[in-house]
Amino acid sequence: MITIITLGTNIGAKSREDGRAFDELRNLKIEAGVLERADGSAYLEFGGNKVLVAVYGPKESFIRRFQRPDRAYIRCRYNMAPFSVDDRKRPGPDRRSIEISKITAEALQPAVILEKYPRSVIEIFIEVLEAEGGTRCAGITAASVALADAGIPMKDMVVACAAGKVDGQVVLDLSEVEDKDGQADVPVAILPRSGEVTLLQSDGNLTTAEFEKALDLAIKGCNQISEVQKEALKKRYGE
Amino acid sequence: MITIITLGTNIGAKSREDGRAFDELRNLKIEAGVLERADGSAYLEFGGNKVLVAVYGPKESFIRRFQRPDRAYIRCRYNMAPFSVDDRKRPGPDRRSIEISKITAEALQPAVILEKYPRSVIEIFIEVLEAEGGTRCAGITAASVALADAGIPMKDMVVACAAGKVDGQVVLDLSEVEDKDGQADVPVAILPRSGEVTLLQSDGNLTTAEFEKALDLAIKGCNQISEVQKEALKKRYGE
Amino acid sequence: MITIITLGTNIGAKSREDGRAFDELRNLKIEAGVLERADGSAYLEFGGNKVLVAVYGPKESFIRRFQRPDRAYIRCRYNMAPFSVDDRKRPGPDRRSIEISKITAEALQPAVILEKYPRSVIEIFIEVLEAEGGTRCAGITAASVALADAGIPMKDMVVACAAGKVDGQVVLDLSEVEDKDGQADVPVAILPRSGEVTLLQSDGNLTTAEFEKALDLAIKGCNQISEVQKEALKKRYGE
Amino acid sequence: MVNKMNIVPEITRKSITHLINNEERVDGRAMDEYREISLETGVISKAGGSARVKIGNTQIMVGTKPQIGEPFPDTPDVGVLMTNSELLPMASPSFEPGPPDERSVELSRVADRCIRESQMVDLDKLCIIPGKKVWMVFIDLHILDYDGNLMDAAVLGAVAALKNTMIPEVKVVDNEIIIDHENMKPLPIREEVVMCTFAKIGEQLVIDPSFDEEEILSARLSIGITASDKICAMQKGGDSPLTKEEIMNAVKITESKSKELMKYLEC
Amino acid sequence: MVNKMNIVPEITRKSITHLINNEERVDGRAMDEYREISLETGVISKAGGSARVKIGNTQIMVGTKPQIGEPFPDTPDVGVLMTNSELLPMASPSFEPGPPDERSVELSRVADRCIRESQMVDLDKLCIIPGKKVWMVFIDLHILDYDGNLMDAAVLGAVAALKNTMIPEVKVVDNEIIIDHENMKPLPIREEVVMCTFAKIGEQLVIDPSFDEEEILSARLSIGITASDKICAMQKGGDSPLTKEEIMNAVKITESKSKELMKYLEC
Amino acid sequence: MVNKMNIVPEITRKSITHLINNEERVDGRAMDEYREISLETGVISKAGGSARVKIGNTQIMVGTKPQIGEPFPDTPDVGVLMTNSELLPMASPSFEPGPPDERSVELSRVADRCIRESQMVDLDKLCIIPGKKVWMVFIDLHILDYDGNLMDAAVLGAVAALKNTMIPEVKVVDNEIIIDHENMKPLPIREEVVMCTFAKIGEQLVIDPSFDEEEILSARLSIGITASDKICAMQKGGDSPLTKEEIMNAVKITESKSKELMKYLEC
Repeated sequence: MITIITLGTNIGAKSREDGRAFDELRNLKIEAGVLERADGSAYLEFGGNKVLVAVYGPKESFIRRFQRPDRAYIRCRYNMAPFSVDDRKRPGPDRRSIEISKITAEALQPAVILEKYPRSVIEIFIEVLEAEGGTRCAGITAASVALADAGIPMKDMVVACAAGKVDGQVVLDLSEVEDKDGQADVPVAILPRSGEVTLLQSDGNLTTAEFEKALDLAIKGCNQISEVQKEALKKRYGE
Repeated sequence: MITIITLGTNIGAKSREDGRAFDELRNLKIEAGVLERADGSAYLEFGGNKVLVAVYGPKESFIRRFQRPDRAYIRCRYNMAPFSVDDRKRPGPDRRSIEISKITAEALQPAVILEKYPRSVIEIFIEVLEAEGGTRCAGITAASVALADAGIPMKDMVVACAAGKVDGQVVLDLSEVEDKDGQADVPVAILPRSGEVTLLQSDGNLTTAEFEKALDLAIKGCNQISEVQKEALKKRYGE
Repeated sequence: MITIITLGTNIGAKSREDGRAFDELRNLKIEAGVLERADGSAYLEFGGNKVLVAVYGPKESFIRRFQRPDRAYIRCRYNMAPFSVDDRKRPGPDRRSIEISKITAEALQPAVILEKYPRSVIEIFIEVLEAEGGTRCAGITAASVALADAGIPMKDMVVACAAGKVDGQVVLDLSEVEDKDGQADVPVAILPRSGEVTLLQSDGNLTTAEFEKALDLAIKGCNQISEVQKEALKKRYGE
Repeated sequence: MVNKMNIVPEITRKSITHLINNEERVDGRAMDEYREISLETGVISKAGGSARVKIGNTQIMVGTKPQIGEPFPDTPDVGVLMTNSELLPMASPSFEPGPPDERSVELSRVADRCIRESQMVDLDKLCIIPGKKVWMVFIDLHILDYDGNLMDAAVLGAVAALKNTMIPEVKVVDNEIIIDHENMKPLPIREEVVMCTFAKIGEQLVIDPSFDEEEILSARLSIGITASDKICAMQKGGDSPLTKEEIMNAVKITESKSKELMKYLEC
Repeated sequence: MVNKMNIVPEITRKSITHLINNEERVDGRAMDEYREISLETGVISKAGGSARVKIGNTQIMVGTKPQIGEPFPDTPDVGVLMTNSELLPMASPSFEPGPPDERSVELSRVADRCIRESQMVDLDKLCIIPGKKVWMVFIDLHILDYDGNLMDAAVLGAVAALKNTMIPEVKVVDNEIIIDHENMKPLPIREEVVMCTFAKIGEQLVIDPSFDEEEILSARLSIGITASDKICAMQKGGDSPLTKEEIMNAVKITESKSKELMKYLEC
Repeated sequence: MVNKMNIVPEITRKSITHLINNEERVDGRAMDEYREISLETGVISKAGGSARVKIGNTQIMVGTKPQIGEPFPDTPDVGVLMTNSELLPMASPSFEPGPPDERSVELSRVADRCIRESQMVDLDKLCIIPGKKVWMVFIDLHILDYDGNLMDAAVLGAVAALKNTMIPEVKVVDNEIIIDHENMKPLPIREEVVMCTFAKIGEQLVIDPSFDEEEILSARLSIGITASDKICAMQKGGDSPLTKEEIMNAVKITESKSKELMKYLEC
């Protein structure tokens, strides 16, 4: 029930610390339907990242703040396990996880047909079991699969990937080491069918030209990952 | 309005740090009806332990979590005063008091005729004013008296007492020093009429035979304490 | 839109650290209507104090605790900006601000015609942007102007001022340095029309005679400040 | 969090007020009369000092804990007093578990100021290593039963517990603190302090308001006063104003009633 | 915070109880039979040690983190174990985000006592500088999927993760601690421990209750036992009492079933 | 906690959108035009540096506090910037007291990244004793009045306050830090940075959205850019996607509009 894929072509540029080409993704596997209790779930390994996502809903929302009269509300909780990072992380939300939860919900929202479920809530729980750079993108990618596994109707499957600048070169999918030593990181999520961008951050120093290159590269990476998402669902549900 | 009692018989075994026999309880006094505002209350001294219990209810429950359609809900809060222990305890619940509150409610519940008061709540507040080993048992024993003082209908009066292993010997009712230096502690609560067990924990290393001996000894202690509970109510309400 | 006033007469007593006479107030300016979003607002500078107040309401109260069947409920939040004091203050309420919020609400309440708005709430937000002694009085004085600016009907405009004892002498309106080195501080709020006292605290050592002198002096200061309040409203709304 | 419910019905309010306007109280007390007071000290062995105080049915257990800690940066050479109060849900159906609400904060802060500003405890003598180590004395007010006038009971209990508090001798040798638990000495106490609380009901001021009286009062005034008649603390509460005359009248009564309260501290 | 909803309808309750009174279970197990168990270790590289345990559909990820810290004042010469559990909202619609509720606290405290009292980890060997620096081992129980019997899964996973835990060699030179990450060694482990949990349903005790069985149980009993048959922990739960006979019967079954569970720890 | 109420009625939504699709705005501005901006610095004497910034009716007070503290373990030789924001309930009926909600966290984290990644403050020069003591500069954003576009106002105010910040000279003598409050020097500042925020409404991107425009936007994009045109921060928000063309178009506009904003920092 596991899909492994290695993508990218080494085209002779400066080599990266793990030997990847500038446009090469880390190893990726996605598995759908891994939990019993949740309505939908997915497990993803991406380089050293291990991420588990559960989806509950759509269900009636009892909390006024999480109710919309004309559509469903997406509530997202991104959380890191205490043992997922080098120094033990104290349990519970911190400022970083609060921000990532917010932008993850915003990144997924455009794909879901929310109007079908007024006054209800769809809950997405993202657990980072091990972190090695790029967990927010990994969480979004896995969450789409979990949403599909839960049978929630979607226009498209959101997919996320980062590009960035390392040693002055624009490269795809930064590892933890590259993120730390690099000059910029640009996480991107897209709707693959339209190519539209649903998540975009940029952190570091980039010229306009470098930024555009990073954006293009990230979108290219997203499209590759999108195929793995589809494979995972096929594995579970057949064609 | 005070009842003092010394129980147990020294049958020549190894002597304990405070000179008690292996099956001897510490000095115990219980007084019912010591507070004005509460619906029921009791004060208990047991060795160096000083415990005060107040009961409110049954009253209408406004909190959904504390409502049952067919019976009353028992809510218990075990709390230690900051000055009750050697090093000042920070006010507010900690993990230990949360666990003790839960098992205390479970220990008392089987005695109360909850079906009489659907959708209502009975609140039990246990304040440890001074702690010297065995406060959870002291709290349960005092709470039963406070419940009776509040006029809450009960099938029986739950009573609690611990046994344990000290210097390799199974003994009744461990003091603070014995608990610290001992090899095991087994707090037990029973319904004296049926002898059934409503609280049982065990902490330490015991063979099966030692455990059974400790359980028997604790039940014996419970039955002795039960008499003091009855005395306290008689003192307050007459025969 | 700014009113500056210097009050008091130096009558030859021991001089104060900032050269003021014993019955002299610090420089004071009040401006009404300084915020767009709030229903009413006022900005006040008093010596080195800078205080901003916003008022919202009366509006329907959704929180049961803040509802009265026969009148409006005044909810007050006194808060200090992290940069308002010498050592950065951690954001959020502390015990001092909780107490000041309570007594500020009680000080303002007698002036407001609460019966006009049953079941509603009036919210007063006091932000201390810079603190230099006497912020609670500054907050009350500014809050009255903000309440008036919000069009809330009042019997009178509460005004506050402190007196105290410094170097053995009873003086008006202690600065931060005087408060620290002084022997007593007596913050007072009054309804200027009736002269009745709506806030009174005393902190330090005073004989009865000294206390009475301080109280009289504070009331005198209040009456002076009251004129500046009226000026501020005239500046905004005309005669 | 507190649900302040007006649990005194309108008819009771009227009858209490009517009586008081005729200078009578429901329980037969005079306007300036306290309820029965009892004070026991040394009741908690594990506390540094302790006192159980009752004023009528109001009951507070006070315990102190001296411990060695760091002084505040702005007062490096003096000891520290910390006062905390818990309005236990045990004491009243209107008290709820959780972090201290504004009533609890006001109670502990007023009691704290009253004791601190009276300079009853000689904090200079609680310095161990200037700027580094001092005695910190925690005063915990554990409210067990609430029948009105917590302020006066809190101050009375705290003062008694402080007088009852023993601390070990300490020596400083080579920058190390040696604590000698064999040699205990009392806290350095100067003159005592008490607090008197008044309620304005109808047109009258009454001292030591009961629960029912507190529920219907229009204003409250608490006055802290030392044995030598220094006013060291004052706190007005309630929704209505007081006149200057009422305030000065309360101060006068406090001067005489405080002597009565001081007597309980002698034992 | 937890909304304990009785999501098992009355009819299910009756049918489960009826079956069990006839010594049958819904999923065909015997009264003293565990569901399928799986245990993988070393699954999280960044953890000191890790284990993913499944009992039926219940799934827990356990990770340990050894770090250097200060010992508790009353045990200055021994290392520290800290157990924390998160009932993740992912695992059940009845688990909600927020600070640990009483179920989570009970789970982590019982697992903690079971491991600590078994003396499975030789804490004496985790002292680095007596009274100053010791190894602290955090055990984090991350509950991923909840289908009943968290207790036994938690202890099994925690023991496996501890056995899987490596700590670096440390030397103390001139009062400085030198950590040698090149030389990793396993935690000092003595005998192992497991926990067996029983549910009383109807008139019977069944082992390893599923979610549905937990929802309708009248009493619960968890027993921690070491490889040498020492009872090191016990915890009763639930709203109904147990007889002494039922308790001793559960102890007997635990003695034999624990051998089965221990086998999973060998791999 | 925030109650995000859609307080803009449907009819307003339609009219604003209709106007914007015709390249007009309710307040008469062009698509790429900021509201009136004002910036005062040095307004809070007790702050290390301060600025009061207004963009239209949006008003933020920013204060900085430099203090000496410990560096982060992974960057032992550089100073620390900490950005905090308070969406004061004073500023909007939709802001409520309590711990920072997700809007407040996003605001302070985006402003923080924008300033940090621009490398505007030379943090290397804020190291006092490598690995032990560094300057920590707290930047507190106090939101006083909310009429849209907090991001750009926050960055503008923070940059102005940092430029206004003075720190005392420090010397290290015998491992002790001597702070010379007589000799104050400005923070070491390199090139400046500003942020430009766009709202997508209908088919258009507009700069500097007002409150009403924010309430109806479908997507938001904030771009941080330095004086030398380096893109140092970017954050998309909102429920709808953006095309690559829209993003690159916003970057282009930012390159030119940032010059305008930079002018306010000169004074």
